[in-house]
Amino acid sequence: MKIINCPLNGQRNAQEFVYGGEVEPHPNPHLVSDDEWASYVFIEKNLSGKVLEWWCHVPTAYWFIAERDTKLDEIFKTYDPSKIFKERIDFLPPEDSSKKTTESAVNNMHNTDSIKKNTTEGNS
Amino acid sequence: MPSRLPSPAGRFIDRDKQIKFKFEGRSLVGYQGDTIASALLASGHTILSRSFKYHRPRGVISLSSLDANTLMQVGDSPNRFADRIQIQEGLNVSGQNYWGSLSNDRLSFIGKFSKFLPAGFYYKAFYSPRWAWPIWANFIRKVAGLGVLNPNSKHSYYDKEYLFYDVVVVGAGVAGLSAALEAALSGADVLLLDDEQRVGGSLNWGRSEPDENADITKRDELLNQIQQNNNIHLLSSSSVIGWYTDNWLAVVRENRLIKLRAKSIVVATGCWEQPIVFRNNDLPGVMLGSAAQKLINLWGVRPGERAVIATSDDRGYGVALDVMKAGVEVAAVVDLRPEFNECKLSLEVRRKQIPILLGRTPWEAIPNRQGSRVSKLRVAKIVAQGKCAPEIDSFACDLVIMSAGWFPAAPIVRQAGGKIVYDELSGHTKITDLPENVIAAGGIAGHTSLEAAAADGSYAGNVAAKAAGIDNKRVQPPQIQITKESQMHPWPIFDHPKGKEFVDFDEDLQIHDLETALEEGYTHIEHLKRFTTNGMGPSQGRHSSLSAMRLASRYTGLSLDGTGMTTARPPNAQVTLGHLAGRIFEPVRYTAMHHRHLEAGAKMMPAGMWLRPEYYGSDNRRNQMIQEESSNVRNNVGLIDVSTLGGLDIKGPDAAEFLNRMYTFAYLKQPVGKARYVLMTDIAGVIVDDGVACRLSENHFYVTATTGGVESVYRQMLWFNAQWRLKVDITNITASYAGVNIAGPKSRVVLERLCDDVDLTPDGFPYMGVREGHVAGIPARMLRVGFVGELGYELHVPAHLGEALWDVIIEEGKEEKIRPFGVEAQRLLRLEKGHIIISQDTDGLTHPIEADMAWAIARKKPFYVGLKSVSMLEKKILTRKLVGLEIIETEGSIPKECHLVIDGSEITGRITSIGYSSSLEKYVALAYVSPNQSNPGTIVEIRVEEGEIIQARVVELPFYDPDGLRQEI
Amino acid sequence: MVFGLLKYGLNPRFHPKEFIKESRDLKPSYDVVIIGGGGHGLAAAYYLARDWGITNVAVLEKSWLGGGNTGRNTAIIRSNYLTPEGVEFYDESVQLYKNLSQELDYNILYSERGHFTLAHTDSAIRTSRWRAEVNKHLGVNSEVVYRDDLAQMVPLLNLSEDVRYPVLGALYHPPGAIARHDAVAWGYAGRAAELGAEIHQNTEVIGINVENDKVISLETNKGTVTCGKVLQAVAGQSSEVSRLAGFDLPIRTIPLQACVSLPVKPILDPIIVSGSLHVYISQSDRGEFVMGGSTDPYPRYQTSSSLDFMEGLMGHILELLPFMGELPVLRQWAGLADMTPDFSPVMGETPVQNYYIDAGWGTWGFKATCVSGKRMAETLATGVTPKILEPFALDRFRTFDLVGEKGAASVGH
Amino acid sequence: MADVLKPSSLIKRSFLYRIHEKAGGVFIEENGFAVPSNYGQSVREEITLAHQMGIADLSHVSRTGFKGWHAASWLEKKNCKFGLESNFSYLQSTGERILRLSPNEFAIVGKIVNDSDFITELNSSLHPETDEGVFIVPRSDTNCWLKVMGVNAPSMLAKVCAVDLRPQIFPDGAIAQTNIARLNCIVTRHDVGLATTYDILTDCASADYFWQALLDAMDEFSGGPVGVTAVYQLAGVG
Ligand SMILES: Cc1cc2nc3c(=O)[nH]c(=O)nc-3n(C[C@H](O)[C@H](O)[C@H](O)COP(=O)(O)OP(=O)(O)OC[C@H]3O[C@@H](n4cnc5c(N)ncnc54)[C@H](O)[C@@H]3O)c2cc1C
Ligand SMILES: NC(=O)c1ccc[n+]([C@@H]2O[C@H](COP(=O)([O-])OP(=O)(O)OC[C@H]3O[C@@H](n4cnc5c(N)ncnc54)[C@H](O)[C@@H]3O)[C@@H](O)[C@H]2O)c1
Ligand SMILES: Cc1cc2nc3c(=O)[nH]c(=O)nc-3n(C[C@H](O)[C@H](O)[C@H](O)COP(=O)(O)O)c2cc1C
Ligand SMILES: [Zn+2]
Repeated sequence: MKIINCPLNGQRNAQEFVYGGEVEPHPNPHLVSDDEWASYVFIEKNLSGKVLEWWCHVPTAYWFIAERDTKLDEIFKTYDPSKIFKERIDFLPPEDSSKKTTESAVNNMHNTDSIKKNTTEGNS
Repeated sequence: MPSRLPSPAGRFIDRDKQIKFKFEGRSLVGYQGDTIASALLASGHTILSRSFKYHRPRGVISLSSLDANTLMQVGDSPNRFADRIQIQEGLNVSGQNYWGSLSNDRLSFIGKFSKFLPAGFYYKAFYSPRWAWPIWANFIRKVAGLGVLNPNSKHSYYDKEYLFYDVVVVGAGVAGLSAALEAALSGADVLLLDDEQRVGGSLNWGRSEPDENADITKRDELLNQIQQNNNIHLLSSSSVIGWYTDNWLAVVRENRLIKLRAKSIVVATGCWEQPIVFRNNDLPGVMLGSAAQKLINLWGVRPGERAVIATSDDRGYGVALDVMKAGVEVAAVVDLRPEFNECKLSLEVRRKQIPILLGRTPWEAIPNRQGSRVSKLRVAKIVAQGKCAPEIDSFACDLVIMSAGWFPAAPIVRQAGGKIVYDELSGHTKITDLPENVIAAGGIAGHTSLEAAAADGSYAGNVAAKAAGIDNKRVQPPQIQITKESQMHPWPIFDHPKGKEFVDFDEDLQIHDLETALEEGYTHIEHLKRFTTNGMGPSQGRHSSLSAMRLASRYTGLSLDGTGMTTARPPNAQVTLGHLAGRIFEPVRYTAMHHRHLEAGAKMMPAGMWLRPEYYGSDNRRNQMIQEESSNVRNNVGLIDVSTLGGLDIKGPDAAEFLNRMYTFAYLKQPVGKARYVLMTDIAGVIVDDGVACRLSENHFYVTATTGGVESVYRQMLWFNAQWRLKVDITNITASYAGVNIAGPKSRVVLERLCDDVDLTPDGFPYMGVREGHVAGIPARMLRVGFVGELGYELHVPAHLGEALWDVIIEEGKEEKIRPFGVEAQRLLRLEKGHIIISQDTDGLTHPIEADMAWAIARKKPFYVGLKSVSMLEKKILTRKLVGLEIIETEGSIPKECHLVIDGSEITGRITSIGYSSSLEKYVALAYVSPNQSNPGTIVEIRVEEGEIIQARVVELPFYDPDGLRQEI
Repeated sequence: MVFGLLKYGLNPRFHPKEFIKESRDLKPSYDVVIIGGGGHGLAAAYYLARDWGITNVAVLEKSWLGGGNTGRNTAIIRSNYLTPEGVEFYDESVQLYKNLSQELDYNILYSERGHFTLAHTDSAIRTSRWRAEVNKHLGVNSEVVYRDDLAQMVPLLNLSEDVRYPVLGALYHPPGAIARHDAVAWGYAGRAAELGAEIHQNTEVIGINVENDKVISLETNKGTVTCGKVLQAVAGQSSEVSRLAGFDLPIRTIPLQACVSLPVKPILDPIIVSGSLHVYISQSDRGEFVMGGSTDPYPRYQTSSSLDFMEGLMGHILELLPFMGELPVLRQWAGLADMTPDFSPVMGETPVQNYYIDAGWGTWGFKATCVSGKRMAETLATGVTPKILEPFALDRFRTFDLVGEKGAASVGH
Repeated sequence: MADVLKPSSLIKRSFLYRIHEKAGGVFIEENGFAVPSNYGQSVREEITLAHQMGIADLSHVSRTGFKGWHAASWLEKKNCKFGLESNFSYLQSTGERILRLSPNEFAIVGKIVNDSDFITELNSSLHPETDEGVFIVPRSDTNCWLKVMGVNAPSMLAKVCAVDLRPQIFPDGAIAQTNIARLNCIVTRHDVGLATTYDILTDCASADYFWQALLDAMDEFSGGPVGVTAVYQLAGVG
């Protein structure tokens, strides 16, 4: 059975975890078109290769993020979501969207170099 | 005829312990340590089974397990490998797959038609005319299968265990023993596993020197060192059935499945000896060299009286020495190699003046008159690949020993990613592509001498320790020496004009079958396998894959490597459903009042992981009980256990904001001390859960969720907030609280007797109010909510006080005729009120508009999870709508839930909930109908059982007490 | 015909003719290129030729034909779906299957067994009734049966109330059947080739050239081919291949495993499925039990076997059929299911002109092989999506017009 | 017989009291609960059992939990002592243990005898209005508390738990939040006297199921239930 390195609990059998889907920034519904929203809801990247995804360690209800290769089924890294989701996110309509929106999280996500430095090294 | 050898022959048997067992109804005796197969051979039984397709008699071939020829019925257990199961007192063994008797199988006539039944024949026949096929299918089905499952057999006790080691060594032959020792000396915690009853591998039975004790002495020396080493744990009779991701090994040991996690693994499983493919090579009495040696050395069985030994390597000469030692006359050694290879063993055989025939092969085995055993072997000269000269030597014999070389026993390494690579010139194999923490050692890695295998084992033990993270210095790997004695014969396949040269014994496949398939275009090795079923039987190609590859490779002109092997899949050894299931862990959750329900005669039903009372009373009075329970709530007071409802504490400065995002309603301005309905949609706008949110303080909400939904609601909440980062804390406190709903016009009276720190007056504690107080001294969160539409209170108390709470309410409510009610009565009561049950009145696509719940959506807030989807769905033309129906007086059938609403030939909806309302004296229902049918007053048609049509009228909801007077008193 | 076999026996020099044809070199251009030599792709090639006379067709298969899910599935065929769209569609397939052996002159060993979907909760009973009613409405034979009936019909079933999830009843679907999965692929391949289609194994599509939203040509490991129309039927690889054409799909690729026992004498005739316990089981004509369960817990492009799958599956099977504890397992394996959010396929047009898709078959697409092959052939040949396929258009995920099969499909084969 | 204590005569009830009654439990009152003092065997016999393979229900002993982004600093202010390492249990000078479950979550389990006011006081000293970022977790109700004891405990647990709990790997104080027999559990190694001991906190609603599953697993080691008197003596507090 696959071993997953939980950032909180260490190496555990995959059976202790549930998969939570691809990490994809939740768009601000006020800022996207209907088609973009529908695609957020239903369309999957479903990459064969390296992906970023959500996992939850069930006994501790702890969500974290894993970098995994779906073709090799190898997990390279796991880390706390705060590495990507650093600040509060609000979904405000355009008038008062001077406040932070998902954009910052999106930027964080693409800026993966900054992630790499602070991560729990997963097993490979 | 085989027979038992005198003492001391037989290293595995204890002649002091006789064991009686039954075979085909007759009593037999064997010794402790005998397998079924060895005990049968010792008592002269040579036919062990009937072949799958042609019902040919079969005896032992390999005695190394997974040998389809030894499959037997052992008690209620079908398809047991008789060469692996040890006899026990009273064991009841019988043959399989025959009609008549094992020695005289009336179905063996099928073999006569084998020419007409080439591989895949069923694809070409039987289907025309179409009506005939079911008849044929029925016949084929009747003759299919081997053993018998007894439908009445109980399943025995199986369990499981998890083990962890630095290094696991699989296979305890010379390589495995050496590897375990070296790894342990390096400081690793080592587990050494072997599937035989005693460790030693081929050292237990092989002969690598003229000195018959050389191998066993080596074994004893190694074992001695191992036993002195505390770092090595040794398990015999333990088969590795599969390698799984991240070095997770499954091991079967007696009735236990061991799941092993190893930092590194040494696979030292040795090799499988390969048969020679010639006519009638499946006759009882024809066996592999290792099988003969095992019979003699392990079980003290003389495998026959007069033998011909056909070999393509030097080990065959060792076999010859062993059989001679056992008193078998050796008629000849037939060496497939063209030249004599001088080695200690062959010289010894020559010294004993045994005729040695070079460059020859068995050409045809001739059965005795009964067809039950070989009586003669015809030997021919090899003139080209697979071709023989016409002149023949004949030898009378009752034993033919064959060996075409040794092939890696590699399923484990192949499951771990390893590949077998062939050197077609030398006939040599090696393993490549293994991950760093899986090491193949010894025979499997191509080491053919004992010394080399031992040295390779030590090296592997060392590497494995290193791979397990134990620092040590590496020794050098021994060089693989390719010598003549190690050659695997390149083409031990001899096509006979009359056929019956078996490639696959399990599936009764002959050379001709594979050739036909190749000619028909099934040339890819995977097609060849599937079309012919070669390698798909119980032995999974141990003895047949290589021949199939050779035949395919000759046909296509590709190399063996280019031809490739079919995928290696678990299990690699016998494992039953019982082993895999083990103890069946099905957790069940009981509420604090569970036993009170049982005592009150409740019929329990599963609800998620919980059990809940469906109703109280006996099966045959179900409906009556449900009606009585519900009318008691309407008229007096009822008590229902609602502990299974999900409970979530949402706390912190952003608690209200968080609820505002998770649920469709508005919570920012919800007053403290008030409860409010919650409805959750997912991002697609589909209704997924509901409940109530109680604001206990500015920053603290207590939210209920459905019994089945709470785990996923909780997980979703955590997931969303892992992204949103609101200042909120979410705790699932479902199990911490036991809960009851005391409902009915007299509920206040009862509660007043028990509670003195909360003002229970209608103004002091109004509808949808929330209070914290004590009931009979028990601290309680009290909610005035009305799911069932009567005056009522939900009381949530610490779980360990739940049973006491129940007891005291039942006691204090006696005067008011309180009685418990179950889930069914509650469903009926809420139906009268038109409240939906998520997942009963909604399905995987229901959005709030269809469910007529637009009222539960706050329109002004900027966000909730399903907002965008719901508003997009709202813009679409509605296709269905949930409405209330009352069934118009019927004499006959009553619709059931999920009977369809029909409009002409169209399905426009379905009933989702229905029940007889004794308050309203009619059947009422919730149903989806098309929007144009949804106006009150519309008559709709429902089709019930047998196609009968029932009429119903659309009515306003709720059915009962539309102004909500009763719940608000 | 039984007499067909005589030629093998009576004439020692008889050499069968090549049925699965060796592939030649790729031509530079085809009218239709089908990506994926699974059942669906091969069936489409066959019907293109048979129904529409289109034979300048190449089926490109990256590995060996039928080696994808077609070669890995548990071969359950039925039409007792929940939605009218679904029922109509799968029923057309069942009707085609019934005559397929004769049609292809190749025995696919189609065998009607009866199919029971067990219900362990009243919500499952409700769903069963819903399905039965919709089925009957469309002329498909299904009915809800209860414990007493079950005791008669499947006496082997453990109907005790002392188990964690007692059986309350079942949806009984008499036409439920199994067939020899490989034979379906081979039969279609052989006949398609006979009619002129080319089948190229070991030919992988690695690039798709699209100009002005229209497909022009395909890149393969054996060179470029230009094409009129393209049908993508690659199941587990759907997202990867569609990405080559420039669009994403509502699909997750998740392994689905199955296993088979050693053969025993026939004892279980019908196909038994339990959604709550995640199992389905049937006994083949060879006497083996073919068993499967739910998909793996997480997506991946890898068909390795897992032990936890076997442990979970067997635990549940023994709850239903306790006498099977002593039965040995022969082999386990896995395939790659292409799962959609609404448990229904995606068929028809795509954002790329002349590029058609047949995907989203998840755990249930073997039974659809005939109908999807036939109807996709029609779609390609006429350029018009037939009515029966309309509900399954890719566009439904833009317009929120999902097909509601989810409720009935937790372990739906 | 009049003074025989019956668990149902008290309002606080362990989820396992019927099982204890059936197993012949002789009850004493502790912390408002009826607790099996022994199961009809002598204390000596039960101590021997506990050294080999025993299981005890300590669900009556107080426990609580705190979590939140300021939980650690708040607990420190309340004089709780613990280190930075999560999944480790820290012994307090007063005898309670603080289980650090994550950087922001703590479970606190009381002493098995003379259960002090420590936990009650801690609970009541939390003021939700002013103590921002600290939230109470009602551990004493969410979880039942079982002690699995004896030299065979690791082997028994190896039959139901996929985490390596062998003493040489899993030292005193170590915590595993994992699955046992398919239930979520918090397992802490807290040896009692010389007996290798694992404290298991798990879902109280599944206590019945869990207890039976463990008894089944310990059958091959001849394990069985142990009353609190034996546990007290082992702990040297009896
Ligand atoms: C274990 C299991 C059990 C199942 N049980 C059932 C069942 O009982 N009943 C049922 O109806 N369905 C069942 N299914 C589902 C069913 O098997 C599939 O839906 C169906 O076989 C899909 O057929 P296909 O032809 O679309 O795909 P496949 O048979 O998978 O064929 C797709 C082909 O495309 C090829 N390909 C992929 N990428 C490329 C490329 N780039 N270039 C060229 N070729 C490519 C692949 O190699 C493959 O051969 C089961 C599936 C599995 C895995
Ligand atoms: N003299 C002879 O007749 C003869 C025959 C064969 C091998 N040999 C010698 O033995 C050497 C090879 O020794 P080795 O140690 O590599 O192999 P080995 O065959 O001696 O030992 C392999 C062991 O692995 C066990 N095994 C196989 N699969 C297993 C599984 N799935 N689970 C558990 N156990 C399993 C086998 O039962 C066997 O005991 C060769 O180099 C050769 O010299 C000699
Ligand atoms: C319905 C069905 C029945 C099967 N029966 C057998 C069988 O009797 N023996 C066998 O070895 N494999 C059997 N298999 C499994 C195949 O050998 C093989 O594992 C499967 O096609 C997947 O291919 P792979 O293992 O090469 O990846 C069966 C597969 C299916 C789909
Ligand atoms: Zn499935």
